[in-house]
Amino acid sequence: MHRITKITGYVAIILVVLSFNFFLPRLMPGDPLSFLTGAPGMDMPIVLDEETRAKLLTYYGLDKPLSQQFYDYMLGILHGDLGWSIYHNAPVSDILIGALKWTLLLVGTSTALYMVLGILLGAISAWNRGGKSDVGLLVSLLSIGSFPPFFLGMLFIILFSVKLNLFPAFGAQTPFMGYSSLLEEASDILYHLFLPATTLVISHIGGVYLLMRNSMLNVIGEDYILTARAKGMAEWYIMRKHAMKNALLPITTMIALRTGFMIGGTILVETVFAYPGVGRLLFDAVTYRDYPLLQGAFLIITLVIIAANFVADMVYVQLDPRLRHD
Amino acid sequence: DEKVVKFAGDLPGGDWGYPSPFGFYPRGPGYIRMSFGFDTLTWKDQNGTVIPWLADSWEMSDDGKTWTFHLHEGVKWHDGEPFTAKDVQFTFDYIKKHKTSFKWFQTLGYIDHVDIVDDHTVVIHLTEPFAPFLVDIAGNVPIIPEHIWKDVSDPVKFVGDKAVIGTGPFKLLKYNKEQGYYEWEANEEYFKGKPLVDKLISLSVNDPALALTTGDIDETSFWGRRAKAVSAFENKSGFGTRWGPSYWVLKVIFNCERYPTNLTAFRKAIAYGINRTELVELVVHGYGIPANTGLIHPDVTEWYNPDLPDYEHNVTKAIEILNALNFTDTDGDGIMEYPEGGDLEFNLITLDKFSREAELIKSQLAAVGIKINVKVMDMSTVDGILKEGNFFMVISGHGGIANPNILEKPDWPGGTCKNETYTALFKEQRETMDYKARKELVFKLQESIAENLPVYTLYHPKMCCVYRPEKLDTWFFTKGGVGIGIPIEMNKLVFIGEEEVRPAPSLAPAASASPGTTSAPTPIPTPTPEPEQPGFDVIFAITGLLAVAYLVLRRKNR
Amino acid sequence: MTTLLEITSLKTWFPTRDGIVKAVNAVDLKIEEKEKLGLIGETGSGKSILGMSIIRLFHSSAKINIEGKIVYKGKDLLRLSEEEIRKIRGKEIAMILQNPATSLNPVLKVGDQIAEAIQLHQRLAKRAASEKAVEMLEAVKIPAPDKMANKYPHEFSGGMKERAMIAMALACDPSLIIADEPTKGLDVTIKMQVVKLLREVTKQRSMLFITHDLGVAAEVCDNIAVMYAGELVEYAKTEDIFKNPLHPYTQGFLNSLPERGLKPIRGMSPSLINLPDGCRFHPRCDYATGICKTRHPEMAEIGNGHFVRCLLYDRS
Amino acid sequence: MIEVKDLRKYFSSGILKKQYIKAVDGVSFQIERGETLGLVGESGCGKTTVGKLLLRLIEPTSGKISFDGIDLLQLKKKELRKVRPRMQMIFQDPEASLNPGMKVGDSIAEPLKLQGGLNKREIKNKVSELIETVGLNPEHVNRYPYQLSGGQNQRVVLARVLALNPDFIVADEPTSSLDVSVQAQILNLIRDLKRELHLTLLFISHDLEVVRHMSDRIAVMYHGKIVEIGNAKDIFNDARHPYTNTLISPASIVDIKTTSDYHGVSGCVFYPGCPFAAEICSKKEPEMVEIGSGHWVACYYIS
Amino acid sequence: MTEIKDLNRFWNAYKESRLGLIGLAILLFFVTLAVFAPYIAPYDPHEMFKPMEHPGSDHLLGTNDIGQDILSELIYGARVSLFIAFFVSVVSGIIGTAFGLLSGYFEMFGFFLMRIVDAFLAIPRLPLIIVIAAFMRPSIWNLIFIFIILGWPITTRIIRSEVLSLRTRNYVEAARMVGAPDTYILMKHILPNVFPLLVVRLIIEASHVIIAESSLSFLGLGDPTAKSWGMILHYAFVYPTIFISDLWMWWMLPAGLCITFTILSLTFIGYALEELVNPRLRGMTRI
Ligand SMILES: Nc1ncnc2c1ncn2[C@@H]1O[C@H](COP(=O)(O)OP(=O)(O)OP(=O)(O)O)[C@@H](O)[C@H]1O
Ligand SMILES: Nc1ncnc2c1ncn2[C@@H]1O[C@H](COP(=O)(O)OP(=O)(O)OP(=O)(O)O)[C@@H](O)[C@H]1O
Ligand SMILES: [Mg+2]
Ligand SMILES: [Mg+2]
Repeated sequence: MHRITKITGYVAIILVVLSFNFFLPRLMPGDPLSFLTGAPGMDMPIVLDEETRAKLLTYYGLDKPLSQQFYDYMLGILHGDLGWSIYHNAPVSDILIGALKWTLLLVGTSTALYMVLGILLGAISAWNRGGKSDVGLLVSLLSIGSFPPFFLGMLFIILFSVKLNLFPAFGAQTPFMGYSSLLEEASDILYHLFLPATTLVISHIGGVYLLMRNSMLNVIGEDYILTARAKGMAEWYIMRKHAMKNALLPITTMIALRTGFMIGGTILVETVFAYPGVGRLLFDAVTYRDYPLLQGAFLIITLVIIAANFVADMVYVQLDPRLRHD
Repeated sequence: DEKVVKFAGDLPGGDWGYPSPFGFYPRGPGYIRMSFGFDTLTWKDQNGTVIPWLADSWEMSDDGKTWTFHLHEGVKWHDGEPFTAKDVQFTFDYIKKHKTSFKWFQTLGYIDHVDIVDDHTVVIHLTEPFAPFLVDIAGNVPIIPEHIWKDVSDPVKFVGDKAVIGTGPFKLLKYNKEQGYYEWEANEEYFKGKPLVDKLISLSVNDPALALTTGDIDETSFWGRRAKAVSAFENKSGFGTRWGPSYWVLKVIFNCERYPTNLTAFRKAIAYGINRTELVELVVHGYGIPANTGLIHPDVTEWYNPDLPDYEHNVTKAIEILNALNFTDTDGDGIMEYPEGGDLEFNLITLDKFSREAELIKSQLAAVGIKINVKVMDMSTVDGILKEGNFFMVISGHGGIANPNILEKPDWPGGTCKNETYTALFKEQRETMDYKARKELVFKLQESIAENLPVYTLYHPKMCCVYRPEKLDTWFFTKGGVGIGIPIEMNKLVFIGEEEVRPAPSLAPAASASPGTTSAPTPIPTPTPEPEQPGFDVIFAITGLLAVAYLVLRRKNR
Repeated sequence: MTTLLEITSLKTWFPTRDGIVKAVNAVDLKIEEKEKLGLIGETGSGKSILGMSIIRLFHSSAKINIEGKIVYKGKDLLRLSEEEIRKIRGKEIAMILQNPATSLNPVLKVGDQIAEAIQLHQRLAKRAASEKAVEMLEAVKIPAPDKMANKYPHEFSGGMKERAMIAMALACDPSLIIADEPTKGLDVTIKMQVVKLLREVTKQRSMLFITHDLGVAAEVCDNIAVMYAGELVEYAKTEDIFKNPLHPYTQGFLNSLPERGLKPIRGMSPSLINLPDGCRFHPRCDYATGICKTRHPEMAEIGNGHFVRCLLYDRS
Repeated sequence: MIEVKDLRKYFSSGILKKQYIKAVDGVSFQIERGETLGLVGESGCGKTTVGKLLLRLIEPTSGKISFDGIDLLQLKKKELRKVRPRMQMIFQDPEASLNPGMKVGDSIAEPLKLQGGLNKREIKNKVSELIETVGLNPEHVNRYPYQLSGGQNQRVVLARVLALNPDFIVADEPTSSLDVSVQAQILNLIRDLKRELHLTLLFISHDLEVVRHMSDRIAVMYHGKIVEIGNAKDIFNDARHPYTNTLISPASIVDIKTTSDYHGVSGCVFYPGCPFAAEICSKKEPEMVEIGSGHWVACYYIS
Repeated sequence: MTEIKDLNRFWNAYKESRLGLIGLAILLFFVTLAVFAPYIAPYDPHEMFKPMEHPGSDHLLGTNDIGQDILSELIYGARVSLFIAFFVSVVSGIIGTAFGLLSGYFEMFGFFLMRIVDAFLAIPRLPLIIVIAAFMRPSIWNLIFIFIILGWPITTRIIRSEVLSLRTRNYVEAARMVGAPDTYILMKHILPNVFPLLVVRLIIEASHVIIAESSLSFLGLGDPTAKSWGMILHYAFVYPTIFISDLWMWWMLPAGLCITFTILSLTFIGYALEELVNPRLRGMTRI
């Protein structure tokens, strides 16, 4: 029951987002041809006569009435065709996949890291509440979590790239290194991933830590923890087996939401580290009014968010037996 | 040992599109990357002289409508196929047919048809005489292989190994769109000789200065205010620097259809009110020059009109003009009122990147009594606003000012300033094949701009490339810009070794864009790219003084 | 009969911001083998804390001071290390907590919750422990125990949860069970079933039975101790308590039951931070005399195992 | 005073596939003026729901409630607001019945203020009067609920309920969260007040002993239905329904099968757990039959 | 909960939290900077001196690319950043609370409103901000508008779920029983009890807004004429030699630290308040 409402909800949201990002750019000043024909502040002025302009509009299907465009766009999406990027001059899906793989790598690794670390530290902190380790963790994690990600990224570049020269300051790979083995390639990618991922981990870990800690504190007061203790179970066992599982319940959804939001939110880190990714792509798409790409990027980001929610729901159901048989 | 040179541009992002003639993004760096793989009939050397390239020589008919090109023999496409006149004919036919697909299509309308005389001779027929033909068409249109493109119906969507087969000095090895990486290898068989480097790599970096110090790149260039970075390399061993002009101008576009900016006198008052020297000093830290009020860059000596008024900063004069127009400050609040009443106050629209300039102009005009509200918007929005004509003043900039063609619409990308005599003058210029006569007309055009002020130009930034000489030492800026005027140190001659390809003087049938005449204009002496080092202290002292003066003035106004 | 557990002058105090909460204040108590001892008293009198003090089982947030002696089979439980007391918990002394609805972990299968203790204390393999857990569920009369072992607490009814709690307590065959209000919140009918079951399964064991419900206490216990404001005020055989309550508090307590006429004790229960001087009950006592205000009475045997802490009976 | 006919309340859940919880499923009874009706039954059988329905705090699915001749369910919102002060409810948990952010004096004064007609002085006097009636000290007026004990809070609730001189009060397990001795205090108080103020009472509890002491008549509820209703004496001395019997002497009946799935049962609601169940019990719902004066039972075994 | 009502008691409880006090002290510091900027700042932040001066006696933190005193910029930056943060959190708090109260109390309205809220929440926040910010003129008021648009749904949701639980509290039913109208119940019984939660939410939202504003400025979508900390960072970041010289130490670092410390103070305060509001957490950590 619950699930059907959810799914209708998702579909509705996707529809809203689709129409939103179809109509919004078209209602705003500027058109996608402006960059093709030279826009303010660009280096090469290109004067466009009416005839060429009309031809270009036809070429990109922008001369049709809005309703027709919308219909085509929806139809295209149903066929899995996201259109042709005007600025990048390539299929939107190819561009998106190219960028998404980096974003997912970045978001994936950092999410996995900050989640595991945040949850563990939160649990440990709550378990020793009031103790030295708790206070230390709380203050330090709240503090480092207060750094805006882009600022942290810049500091990292200065420290690790400029001063210590330990990690590369930009890019996702050493350009055209010609890897001799898969291992070499992987390590090069990880090498480049380190700073951006660390930035993301640090700027997100505080939130998860705090959520987990609060949730854990709630759980620790529960009677079943006492029961477990009454059975003579060891403390660490109780924490792991009895407390953490329960404490995770209320925070799965929050974590999923965060993960979803990170997909688009990595743009800051992508900008600082010149890391190829969806955020940057979206930013350019907005700048150049590249309607098809903008639509595609937004759709993908929304889909990822919805997928993250969906996964969270599934995980939630898996974690909470009370929901399993509905 | 392989010689690899890595470079990154100054503009953000490294992806300039697929380097095929139909895939590159329509901005300078995109065309340049494409030009590594594809050649044109003519090309420009460091001095801006038109030199033979795929064509060894050419002749123009007297009416200026027919051009005969004698092609270089033995040129081969990257795939080994021979290059012939048929390819040239095919190229022009194909590009004309797919006019919207080739991004720089503006001039294609002049081509009527192309005839083949023999394997190595083609005749290009124009619809009307076109003075800048040698640069804007012959030196711009990349020649593509017929055997590959003849079956391609949508060139924009044609990518892959075949799409980048040209005759150029480099073959594209890899292109990574999302990371903005390009890799080329030298074309060993290149008809102008083997390039100096074996591999050329173009990257996208977050901070070029940093990448240069860390050794991630061997060359980059800085522009305008960012040229400040050069000071970090100027006396550093292992780095070389080379200064050049950027054929770029920042200008105020006026709305000539809206009161009060439709009044020429009013525009002049604003021109007097703006202190361009201060702009150059403060905003670009001296890495620029006050602009030619007639748009054309002063370095382009063959077209630049040096005798134009430059509206030197003069607040009194500005106020006088305004008073004469019945704008006066009646209520003593430091802001003038319209003759009809109401504060003289309007918006100045600009892009994020020019917000510092806008702020400065705002304060300068405040001294005159004009209240400016700065509105910063994104590129496409400003474009929309300019097209709608919904503005008073816009600050915007563009390149291409080495080429008289730019004078066609001085207020581009705006469109409110229409002047029939000016348009006629421009058309006449374009069809005048005689260099001197044309030059005169171009001078007149510039005068008209400087007099009527549809736009008021602000400054031309300087450019500097910083490089590691041990990798490559041949970088230069091309006078008048590469191709149709791209101000960049990446003329492909740089990679070939200038001397080898510099034409013997006798071979040069025509210099620059002065076609058809045997009397070549005296070659312009090569301006040694002098590393200009403005005395910082002086500048800063002046700046400080100016700032103080300005503040004192402002306080007074309050 | 031998003594299984002997508590001497146990004090469990909670230092808090507002003062020290003297939840258990010098309690002496003995539990014999196979004895079922009832502990009654009003809310907040320290019954649960007394029970929990025995195995030092507290919510980890609490700050606690425990003093006294709790000798179980010759060992003083208060002197044991945390590791050692853990070996006692569940194995030797099991506790059934107050509220079955919240005392079972909602995300673990009931069978596993029973089995984990077995696995730990009896060093059985997982499989064997699970089988044993099913046996335990069967012993507490849960229908289809093998199926129910694989279910989660929310799939159990209230009565079944309480049975599961009992099964959990019995799992390692402890000598002493501390049952803290095992029937609270249960419906009358189910309550009686649970009581019956408890009686059955503790035939061979000792039990400390903490309750509010006098009817239930009467059913289950051999002896009853009455607690007031952190102290024991009366201790006697069950029948004696009901037939012949001596302490005014016990009398008042019994009289406020509906079936005995709903006659309330006047006044309010004292704060455990500022205990009244003298007899703790004197402000509410109808028989209080001047001396009650100053003299703190001692527990004294009135006869035949009937102890009371009241100056009325003080022969000295 | 109160007449309830075939009252039903189904809670639904789910949007596409509705699931109903039949919290109250066809309940009928009357309460005479000045009478106390006790309502007993196991937890979750719908007692509270009946109480709330009587006051129209929740809307019934169907049925009829008349209060002093007024058809409650026909009333518009405004009219209802006028009738409401005459009927009040005391809830199980005294702490939850008071706004934690309001001083208890304000809580007691609130109904008076809302009712209008009194000035500040009069309200203040009335409040102190009420405080005294329920046996609190005047100093308690300025305290917050957390500063009072459970029993004291329940007195505050009582005072608040009495503020409007109601005719009819639903007392929903008013003492189940209290200690026995406090319970006795409150129950005595309610009984005394009832006598003094001639209140009509619906007294809900799962504790039979308590109900016995408070009520004139008793209704026994099981899974949303009333299975037996009669005078307190009759119910205790002459209980007929098997379920009532299990309540009165729980030890006598062992191991009634507990089943959670009683909603699907088409016959007698008690059938799955009844030791005397016959075939017919599973097929058809038994009717209420009067077996003595005012003593009604719904059971085939009896009739 | 009740503690917030009783200010004295609330303050006494709040004082217990050392984190909360530290947070408050930091915030007060920045608020003081913001309020008294004209008296504290050595110069007008728009005044131009010699560009790119290193820190010295004239300019404690040097000057920026166009010669403005960086210290003065920072001090005035506190105004802009804090103003945006507090304005947005208050306005979106008011809107969110109003909608939260109504949607929690009136079921039908709530159902529809929640669908809208869901849609808002499913749309990725930062990308949406980027899109809207790019389309609208980047001015402070537009930014404020965007942040409010994006802020209220979360508040609404939090308030609503609290109202849903408060609504079934017995004291609400008791008020209904004595004939209290809906508005009275909402204002008198529900609003005061959601208030503590709201305060926590406002604090959190304020820190989100500061991050969002600085992020947008950093991306070049902020108001370039406003002197916010994010804008200072933006100009520093685009400065060509920021990474290869020491400039970052006085140009980038202080602005970044200002943002960081403001967020830190809000986080600490939020944490301390949450500890007060959530009884389970109360008194858990005496720091
Ligand atoms: N961690 C603690 N910190 C401070 N005081 C506590 C703590 N735990 C319990 N108390 C206090 O100790 C007293 C005794 O509590 P206990 O739970 O033993 O009462 P009880 O007799 O079991 O009551 P009930 O019948 O309600 O269960 C109570 O007043 C309680 O408030
Ligand atoms: N608002 C509601 N929504 C859905 N189901 C409800 C709601 N209120 C009550 N119920 C269900 O209706 C049934 C009867 O509830 P009610 O509260 O009337 O029982 P009760 O007899 O008062 O129980 P208790 O003795 O535990 O108070 C229960 O199954 C309960 O879960
Ligand atoms: Mg207890
Ligand atoms: Mg109830």
